[in-house]
Amino acid sequence: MTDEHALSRESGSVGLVGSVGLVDAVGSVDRLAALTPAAAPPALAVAALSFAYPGSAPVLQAVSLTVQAGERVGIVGPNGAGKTTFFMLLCGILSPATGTIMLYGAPVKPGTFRPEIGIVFQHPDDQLFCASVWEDVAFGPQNLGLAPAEVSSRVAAALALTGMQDLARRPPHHLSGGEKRMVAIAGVLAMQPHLVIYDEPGVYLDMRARRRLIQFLQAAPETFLLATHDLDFILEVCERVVVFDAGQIVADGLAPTILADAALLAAHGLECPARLQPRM
Amino acid sequence: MTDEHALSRESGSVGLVGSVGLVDAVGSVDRLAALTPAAAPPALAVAALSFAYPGSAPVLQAVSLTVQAGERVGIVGPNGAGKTTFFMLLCGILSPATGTIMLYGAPVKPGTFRPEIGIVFQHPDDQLFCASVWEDVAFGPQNLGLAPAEVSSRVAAALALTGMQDLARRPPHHLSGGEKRMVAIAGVLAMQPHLVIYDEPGVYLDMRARRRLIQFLQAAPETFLLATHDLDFILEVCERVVVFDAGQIVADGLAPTILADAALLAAHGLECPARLQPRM
Amino acid sequence: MGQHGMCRRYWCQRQSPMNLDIETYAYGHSALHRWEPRCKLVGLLALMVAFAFVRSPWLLPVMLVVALAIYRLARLPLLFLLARLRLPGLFVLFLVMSAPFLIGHTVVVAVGPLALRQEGLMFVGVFSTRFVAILTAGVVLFSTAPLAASINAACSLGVPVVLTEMTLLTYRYLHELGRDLHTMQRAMGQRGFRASRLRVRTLSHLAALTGSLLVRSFERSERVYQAMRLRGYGVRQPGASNLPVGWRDALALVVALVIAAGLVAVDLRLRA
Amino acid sequence: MHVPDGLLPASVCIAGYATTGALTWYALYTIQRQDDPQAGIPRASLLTAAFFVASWIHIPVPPTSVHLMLSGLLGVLLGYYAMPAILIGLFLQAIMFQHGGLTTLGVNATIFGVPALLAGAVFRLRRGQTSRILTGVCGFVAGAGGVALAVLIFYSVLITTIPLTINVDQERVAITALALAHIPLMVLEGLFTMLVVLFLQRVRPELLDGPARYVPPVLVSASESYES
Repeated sequence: MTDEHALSRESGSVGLVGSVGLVDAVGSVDRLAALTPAAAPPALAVAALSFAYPGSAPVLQAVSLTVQAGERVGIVGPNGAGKTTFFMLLCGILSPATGTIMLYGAPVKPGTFRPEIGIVFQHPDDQLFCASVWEDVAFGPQNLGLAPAEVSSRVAAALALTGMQDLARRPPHHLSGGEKRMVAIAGVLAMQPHLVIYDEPGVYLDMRARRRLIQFLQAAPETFLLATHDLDFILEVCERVVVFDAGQIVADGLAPTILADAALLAAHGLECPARLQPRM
Repeated sequence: MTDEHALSRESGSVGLVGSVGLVDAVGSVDRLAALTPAAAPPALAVAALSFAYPGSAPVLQAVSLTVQAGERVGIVGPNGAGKTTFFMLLCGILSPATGTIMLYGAPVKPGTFRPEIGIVFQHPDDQLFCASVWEDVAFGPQNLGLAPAEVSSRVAAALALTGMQDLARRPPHHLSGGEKRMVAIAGVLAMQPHLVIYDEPGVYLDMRARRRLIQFLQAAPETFLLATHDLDFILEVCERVVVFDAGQIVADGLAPTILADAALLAAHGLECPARLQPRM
Repeated sequence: MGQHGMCRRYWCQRQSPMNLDIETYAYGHSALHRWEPRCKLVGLLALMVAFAFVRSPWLLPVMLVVALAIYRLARLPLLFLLARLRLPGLFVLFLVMSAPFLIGHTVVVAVGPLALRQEGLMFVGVFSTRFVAILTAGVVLFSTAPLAASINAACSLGVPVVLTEMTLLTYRYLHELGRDLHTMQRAMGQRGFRASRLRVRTLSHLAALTGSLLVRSFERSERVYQAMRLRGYGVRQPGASNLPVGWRDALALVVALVIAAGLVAVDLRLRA
Repeated sequence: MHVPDGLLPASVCIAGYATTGALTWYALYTIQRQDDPQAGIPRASLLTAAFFVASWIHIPVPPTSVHLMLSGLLGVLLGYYAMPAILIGLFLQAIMFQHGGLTTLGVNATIFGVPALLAGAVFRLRRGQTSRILTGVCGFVAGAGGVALAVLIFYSVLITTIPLTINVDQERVAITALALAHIPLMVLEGLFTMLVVLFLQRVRPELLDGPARYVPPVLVSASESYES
């Protein structure tokens, strides 16, 4: 994440200010084509993944999912559908009962740290444990064993990207909810992951912070999976949607198509985003 | 909260299942007229309320607001606008710098417990501090010094109202997010408050739980103030909206009117709910 | 809570003791579950003190039989007890393994420099039997009723309200904070943190983790206090409400006290 | 460092309960006099829970790892509330994980409580001063001293009650040797306490001012943490 990189994204996000339109499906396919040379392995290839906690019913059953590099996938479904467990498996925090997970062509071994994947947890407080914002963002790069100069430049770039430069010396515990969220994201981005998982990133944000996050995500070059109950949010940042219910993937397709399918959504406890609903 | 009361509300909520319409503004005015005899004092009468934390800029400046018994008021505005501080003042947890707060005709004295007002906090975990659901809901009635039989009947009624009867013996840490929210509401309702404050009640709920909460609130007989960033939520349960920004009330009026005023909302960091936006 | 035990090979893998829920069998229907909590508390505590008192080897099997009979009456699964006996850990194991070689004069068997001694063996026998008996009684006492019922019983028997209230609040938020810590450790692991070597950097990150946990719990306590106040906390001194003591409860208490007194009396006689 | 059930004779268990009872009574008496006692209960309870949970954090000491005792830090943050906090923490450990025991609860609470109260008193000596060096040193002394004292009481109780066939001089030597063997642990705990205390001074200094000095929560809106 060099400075030019940061700058280019900044300008991208400036260009999007004020735009509240849907992601343009055609444009995003072009973008995908540009990002993924035919020979590259998919960012994520999950096959027949199952998981159960000991003594409980299965949480995930034969889940298969392929995500190409550059895709932005919204993950929706009721609580308890297995979304969080799925993420924990992708990160290697949990061991699958059966199935395989390939991340950029290499299998995920449970318990092994893979810097290619980053996860932004539901509660930013779970992710902020240093005495200042700077130290918090530097935590990951330092763990990677980078030289201090490289650490500093990564921290600076991640803070610039999230717009948190001015808060570098503040203790994260004193920030507002929206600021904490952006610092947590900066901490993950400083690891320069290729695939980022966002778990309910919009919660507790007010509309300004939410809009800011949407613009940030629209301009983000990383592949990402984003789980939220806020389908309007998904509609603005993801081109593809995967619906989880009862531990299985029940639908997978283009966001505007899936999210307009009232019958499908209702069957899984979801509602069409207001924008795609028939007017009253 | 007698059993008939509980039943009547239950049936009300059944009647609303599947309805995702707006609150009918005319109908709700009729309802108000029925609920408030002309002579009754307003539920809440706040005049020229100001507040500042020691050594900080003022959080609230000359806020005045009158809420009639039976009204449901949505409170919106960016984080930091002073909404939570306002609620803390209404409950007597904070002392105002200047101004008066009258609750059902009697002034609120800071530090004095007023059972007429109940507050449902942002995080249900902060509010579920007892060892089981039953005890948690009974906590308030027991503090009111009620006889055990009366406590039991109130707990039963509150649990029935929120649909949590089957969970009475569960420890709170075994509940899902949506269940925790409903139990927290039951704990407040068991005090039989006349005015309830809901602070971000829809957060972290999946769509089923959110829909359930909306139906519950649509059928609730209490006067309430509801703060949230989810304007669609407000549109479904409140007839009136008050906009806070920078410690002041900047708009106050009927929900469908205020929430359709794109210019006003944009000026205060808000966006029209998708349903009221022009179609793309 | 199930997921606590699951994160393998991560540096946080062992911080997951919350999966043993003491309240799993709290709502059973055995005689012990039905016993009035105050009587149960006094009766079983008296037995535990008596168990701690016993020193004579002849009484050890009696004590064990009494403890296991109570466990049987409580109709708790045997695995539940075995899992709990496994928990106390290294110190007990160390004592049991080393005492026979360290205590006493009378050598029973000698292998090289190691000599197994009679007094040490005796000590280990007494210690481990008492340990098992007391632990079993304790498991029965606190696993056959919801913790709140036992704590309320203690309150109405004169334990200060401050202590009982603090116990219940601590127990309640233990689960939340345990989950917070667990997630924070996962988040640290996801950003490449491995606590494998003792260095100042590792130590200071673990200190920051501890500090963050303390700050979070402090901030949460303010919100909890406000929520409690708004539901009338402090308006009225709480009093424990009690079920009436039936003749069966009283009889069971008398039986427990007689057994306890009997163990002490016989032990004193045998010692003399 | 927890004395398990069954190890000590009943008389020592009862003496332990007597000591703990007296200390707890005095602590509660002081708390009732100092400030609005009910306001302190949620705070002390949640911090007790946090300490309980924090004691699961393993510190790597290759080839193994150790738990810290945290009793010094507990005394620093909780003051007189440290005594009920330790009693409750040990009670819950005994019934949830069978660490320590119910009959030895009194003995164990004395072993951890006395050092915690003293550590708190030592840390209060810096009252009013916010120099990082002074805070760090006080934190180190509180942490290391807490372990040292606990180790001393623990082994004294064990050696004087377990029928080891050794005489008084040997006892003294044994206690000294065992205490010396714990020096690395003391240093580790001292360093860790110092680091936590310095962290808190940067992030939330009011936690170090002792429970009596907290701003009453009725005047501080914690929900602001999500607004402000």
